This record gives sequence, structure tokens and C-alpha cells, in this order.
Amino acid sequence: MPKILLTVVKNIFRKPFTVKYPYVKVEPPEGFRGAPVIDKEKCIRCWLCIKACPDRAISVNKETKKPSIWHGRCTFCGECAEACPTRAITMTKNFELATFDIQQARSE
Amino acid sequence: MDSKEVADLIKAHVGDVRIVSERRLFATSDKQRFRDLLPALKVAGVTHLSTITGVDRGNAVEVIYHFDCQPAILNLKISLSKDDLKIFTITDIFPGAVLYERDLMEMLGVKVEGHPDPQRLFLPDDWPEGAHPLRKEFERESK
Amino acid sequence: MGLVSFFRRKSPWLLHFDTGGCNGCSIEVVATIIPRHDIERFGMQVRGSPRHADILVVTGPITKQAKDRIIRIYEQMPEPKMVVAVGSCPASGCVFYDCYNVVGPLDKFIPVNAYVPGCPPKPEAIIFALVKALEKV
Amino acid sequence: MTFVVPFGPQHPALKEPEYFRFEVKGEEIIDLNVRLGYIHRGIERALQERSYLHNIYLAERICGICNVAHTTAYCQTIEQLANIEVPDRARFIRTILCELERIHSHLLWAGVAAHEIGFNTLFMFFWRDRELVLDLKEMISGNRQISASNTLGGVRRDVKPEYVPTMLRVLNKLEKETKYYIDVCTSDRTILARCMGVGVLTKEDAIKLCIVGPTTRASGVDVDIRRDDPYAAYDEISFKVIIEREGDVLAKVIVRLREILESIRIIRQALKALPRGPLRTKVAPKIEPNEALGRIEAPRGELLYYAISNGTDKPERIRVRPPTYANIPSFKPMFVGGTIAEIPIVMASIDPCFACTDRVTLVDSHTGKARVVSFDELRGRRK
Repeated sequence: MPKILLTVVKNIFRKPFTVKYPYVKVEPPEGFRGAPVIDKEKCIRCWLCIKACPDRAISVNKETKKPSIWHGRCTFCGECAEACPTRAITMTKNFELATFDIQQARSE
Repeated sequence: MDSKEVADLIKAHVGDVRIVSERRLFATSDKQRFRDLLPALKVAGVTHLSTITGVDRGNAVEVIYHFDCQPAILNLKISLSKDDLKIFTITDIFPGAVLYERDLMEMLGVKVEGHPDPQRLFLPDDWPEGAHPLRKEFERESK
Repeated sequence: MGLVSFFRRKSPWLLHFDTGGCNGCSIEVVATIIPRHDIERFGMQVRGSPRHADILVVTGPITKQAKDRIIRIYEQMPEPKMVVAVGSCPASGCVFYDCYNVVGPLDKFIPVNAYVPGCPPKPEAIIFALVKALEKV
Repeated sequence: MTFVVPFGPQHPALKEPEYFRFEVKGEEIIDLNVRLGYIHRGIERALQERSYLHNIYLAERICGICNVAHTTAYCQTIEQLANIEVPDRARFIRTILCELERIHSHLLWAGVAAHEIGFNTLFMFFWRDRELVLDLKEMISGNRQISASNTLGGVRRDVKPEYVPTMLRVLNKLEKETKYYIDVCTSDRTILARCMGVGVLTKEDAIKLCIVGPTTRASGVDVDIRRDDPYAAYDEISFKVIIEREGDVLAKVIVRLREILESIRIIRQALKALPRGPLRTKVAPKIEPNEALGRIEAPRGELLYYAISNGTDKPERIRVRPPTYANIPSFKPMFVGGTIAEIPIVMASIDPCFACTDRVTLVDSHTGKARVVSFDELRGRRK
């Protein structure tokens, strides 16, 4: 008998390997690079994040003079969070970013 | 062969040799002497051509052959002026060079003479004739 | 909710096409069918033919060579159809935004129903997007 | 009379769009033509137009599967260019990440190969175990696939001591599973029937066509950049280079599976010898005119980066030679003489990764019969 059949039989009695997402929430590990958030209070407008960003995802809102990160361009690398001198940008664990309108998908 | 042995081997055929470390060797040659060097390399047991690089240097195109001499790597540079962008194929001695030479023809417009398959099979189907993306003068069309 | 849309939601089949991505997102799309994530729980299957597919999953920035093919594949899919753009590339080109052979974003050529930002997104994020997109049917 | 069988670009076997055209006589393949370029993005040009630091993220996205290999090779080349020494701890962390990637890439490939021969159960098994490796990668680097860990002069993230027990536990489990898979692959009748003696690449051909990586090691050629040209921390770690002689698909399976066991050994040693110290050194944004060549053993073979700097913060030229690009000439000796039913598994056997290959070239064909893909052909494929 092929060896692999034994494993197949064994697997019938094993606990399922499947994650029950989306019925049960999944918690990413510490340090996961999810959506970046900007703390507007801490931002000192040095624009180091814009220089650090490898794909020009960060732009400045002309009216409010605040940066915003466009998720449609973002690579979620975390360079901006590292470059920020006041730690105004942090990477959260939020990965459920699916949206119907990509232009609105921004961290402001 | 380490860098010193490779340098000794190719001294007769190349212009100048720069040994950076025991595994990195940068040398310059010209078209004719390079052609004579290839059989000598093959006899010495160098069978692996890692790749061929083309660099646009303004008024010349440099073609760099990277030979794996185990453990040393020989980077052999040949400068071609833009008026005469022609080089002999090395596919008769190193058959693995077929793709790299084609890459060279397409990306930099260097004409490889004697290539078994010199057809232009470049980029998208409607790519314009004579546009070589890695040339300095290549202008990207606006999107 | 009508009877037709009820059944439509119960077993949407996916077609995956890579329009020039780095493979990161493609692998994550394939990873949704494996035991850990198992999208067959929702009746979804990854199919090989556009004629069988309800949802087109696109990964990667749109290269010149792939542009005609993606339009053609979209046209071959039966109505009603949905397009889900996975990763940041089809949304904007991501790091390839200024490469000479990239013509993206995807919504310039075909209508896109849902986007999944991420580079690459987790398979869970893709499942979240698919489930969210189905709610709209 | 010969027929032409078009294959791709949208096809269910490989997840990447590529177009293959087989000329067949009856069941036998007599010629083939490969047309790449569906994923050609023009990265080499873009690499010249961006700064050294931003290029890391572009190099990382040349290939999403072997992204650590690409960034390691890129960073090493630029470090050589600027004459920078990397801290010891960073070298070891790079080694660990590279090997984790090798395990995940080989398991991925093994799964795809099992899928190509119609053994979907095994595909599910391989990919289930691959999730364990991805969890480790996610824990260390913050993302399952693209790690964004390497940077010029070191690494951005530490392997914290609290990770070590988890990693060792997962590695033990993987070792057990891999040994079992080797056992299955060498004894299961289905696998033997589909893989043994199929798609043979002889040692002479492998040397002549300059083939790299596990594909050439399965043909009995003894090359491994990790040993021949040590980078990162490989000179301080002992490991074996896996070689098989047969050159058929089965040998390629066995080489890759046994390499997983070696990778596990390497990670264990690296975790044990992980030195203390800083993670990165500073690198000035501008680099003096110089040239450097860096190469590493990516999961698919030798990955070569060649860089020329010109004194500004942008490189003059960066050449990337990914392993699949070097391996494409091997298609011809492997396919010709085989049958149509062998196409998927033989194609998968070099572990093709066209995202890497297409970064600069579009073409490829050994025979030189240039043909343009027509939509009629595409439609014909998708009946």
C-alpha cells in the first residue's frame, strides 16, 4: 500500500488545520506590517517620510498641510515609520484593507 | 583558479587586469584579442559564462563578460564605440551565451555578428524599431 | 434577494491572471486554496478557464504585453462578472509606477469591483475582500 | 506531419503568464519555442533612475518568492561598491532568512510539481507545511512573503531571543515531515512512474549550456555558490552540497527535498552561533565611481548582481541575472524527444520563475523561429 494513504487516513482523525477566518478573527504576530497610521498631533512636517518612501505613496494635503499615505501605492515596508523623528507614523496590525474605492484608501 | 592564476592565464590577451580580491577580477580587452582569449579560457577549464552585461557609457557601449572561473569571477570589459556597435558572437565556444547576446542586441542595440538566432524578438509586439531601453538616449513615452 | 443572486453568491469561481507582478500576490492567491485557508468553504474554486469564471483575480501591474490579454480574458468571461485587484500593483503600479513597460493601473482598462491593498496582502485579506465583494452581488 | 501546440499565456499549470509553443509529431515533441515578456516591466532601467536606498524595494519586487535572495544580493553588491563591512549579527540574520526562504521556495515548488503530476493530496501536504515556514517569516520580518528585512549595511529587524524556541520547534517538525516526504517520493509508485527517467538533462548539456542551481546539481554538477563563493555567514557554517547524478525530474525532486534538510541544519547552526552586536552600519547616500559583482545561491540557483557607481546617489548600471534566465536553455534538451503528457512536470522541474527572468528580457527561443502570439492561438488554447 502506498505510504501516503496511511497519512491520509490519519488526517481524517486530526483536528482541522483550517483557520476559521472570517468567522474567527486572526491576530497577526507582533511587528506585523499592516496599515500605517499617522498621528497628526505628533507630525512636525519635516517630510522625511516622503523622502524615505520608495514609491511616492505619501503626499501632502494642500489645504491642511498634513501628510497622507495612499494604500494603493504603499508597499507596507515601514521605511516611513523608521524615518519619522517623532514616531508619528506607526505600522498597525490592521490587514483588512479591502475597499471598493482605492482613491479613498488612505491613512490620514 | 584564484584571481592570480586567472590573471596569469589571460595576461597575454588583455590590456589591464585589476585584482580586487581573491575572487574578483576586473580586466579590459579589445574585440580582437578577446576572441583569441576564449579558446585559452576553455582549455583552462572555464566552462561557465555567468552573464553578459551591456552598459551605455555615453559615446561608447561597454560589454562585460562575466566568466565563472571557480571560485574567481573574471569580469572582462570590452568597449565599443557607438559608431561601430559590433561584436563577434561567442556562442560557438560558450553555447550558454545565446540568451545573453540576444538581450544585449535588444536592450542596447549592439549587433552580435554570427549569432545563430539574431532575429529581433524584442519587448512587446508593437515595440518601435531602433528603441533600446537601456540606452541613455531612450526616452520613456509619457503615460 | 432574488433566487438567482442567492445561488450566484453560493459558488463563485475564480480565475487568476498575473499581469506582470512579482509573484508575491500570485502565491498568496494560490495560498487561499490550501488547507490553512481553504476558500472552498465558501464554494469558491480557482479555475483555469475564463469561460467558467465569475470573479477575475488580477495581480501585478499591467505590462504592455499583458494589457491586451487581460482585456481579452475579461471579455471572454460570462456575465455577470467581477474583478478583484489583489495587491497594490493593479491599483497603482506600486514600485513599478514609472517603469517603461508598465501601463497600469488596471481600472484604466477594465472596471474593478474591489481592491485589496497590501504588498502582498495576507490570504486572509484576500478572503475578506472576496467575501466583501460577494455581499455586493 | 507536425502539429503546433500552443501553451499559455493564461494557463492553469503555472501561475505566471508565459507562452510556450511545442511542435509535435504524433505524441513526440520535436521542437519548442518559448516566448517570455508578459511580465517584463523594465526594472533594470528603473534601477538606474532611483537612489540606492529606494532600489532595495524595487529589487525586492523583482521576485516575490525569492525576495530575500534578491535583496541580499543587491545589498551585498552595493556594500562591496561602497567598501562597507556588515556587522556579524546582520550576516547571520541574512543567512537565517535566506535559508527560511529556500525551505519555503522548495516546498512551494514540490507542491507545484505534485500538482503537475496530478497528485493533489501531496500538493496540499507540501503547502500545509509551507505555512509553518511562512509563519516564521511573518514573525521575524512582519510579512509572510516580502520581508523588507535587508537594508544597505545590515538588516532592519532582529531575530529576538524569544523567537528561537518557536523556530527550533517548527524546524524539528519540518525535519520530520521532510524526511517522510523523501520517503514517499522515492517509494510511491505514482510519483516514480511520472518522474523517473523523464526530462533528463545530461551532465554534459548542463555544463555546456551554463545551467545553474538545483537543476544542474541534479545532473551531477558540483556547484554551489554558498560554498564556492561564500557570502553572509556561510563560511562559518558547515553544510553539504546535495548532488544527484540521474538528471531526471525525480533527481530534481530529491535534490530540493534534501536541500531542505540541509537548510534546517544551517538555520540551527546559525541560531546557535548568532553573535551579539549592532544590526546595521551607516551607508553614505553617494558612492564613489567603482564596480562590484555580487552573487548568491538563490533557491533556484546562482543569482548575480553587477553594479557600477558614478559618484552620485544613483547607480550607473545594475545588471540582474536571475537563475531562471540561465536555466531556460535547458528546456530544449529536456523536452525534445519527450511526450506531450510530460510537458507540465518537465516545465516545472527547473522551478521556473518568470517574474525574475522577465525583468529585462522578452525573448527567448533556442531555435530562433520567431513567431508572434496571435489571439487565435490563445483562443485555441482555451477551448
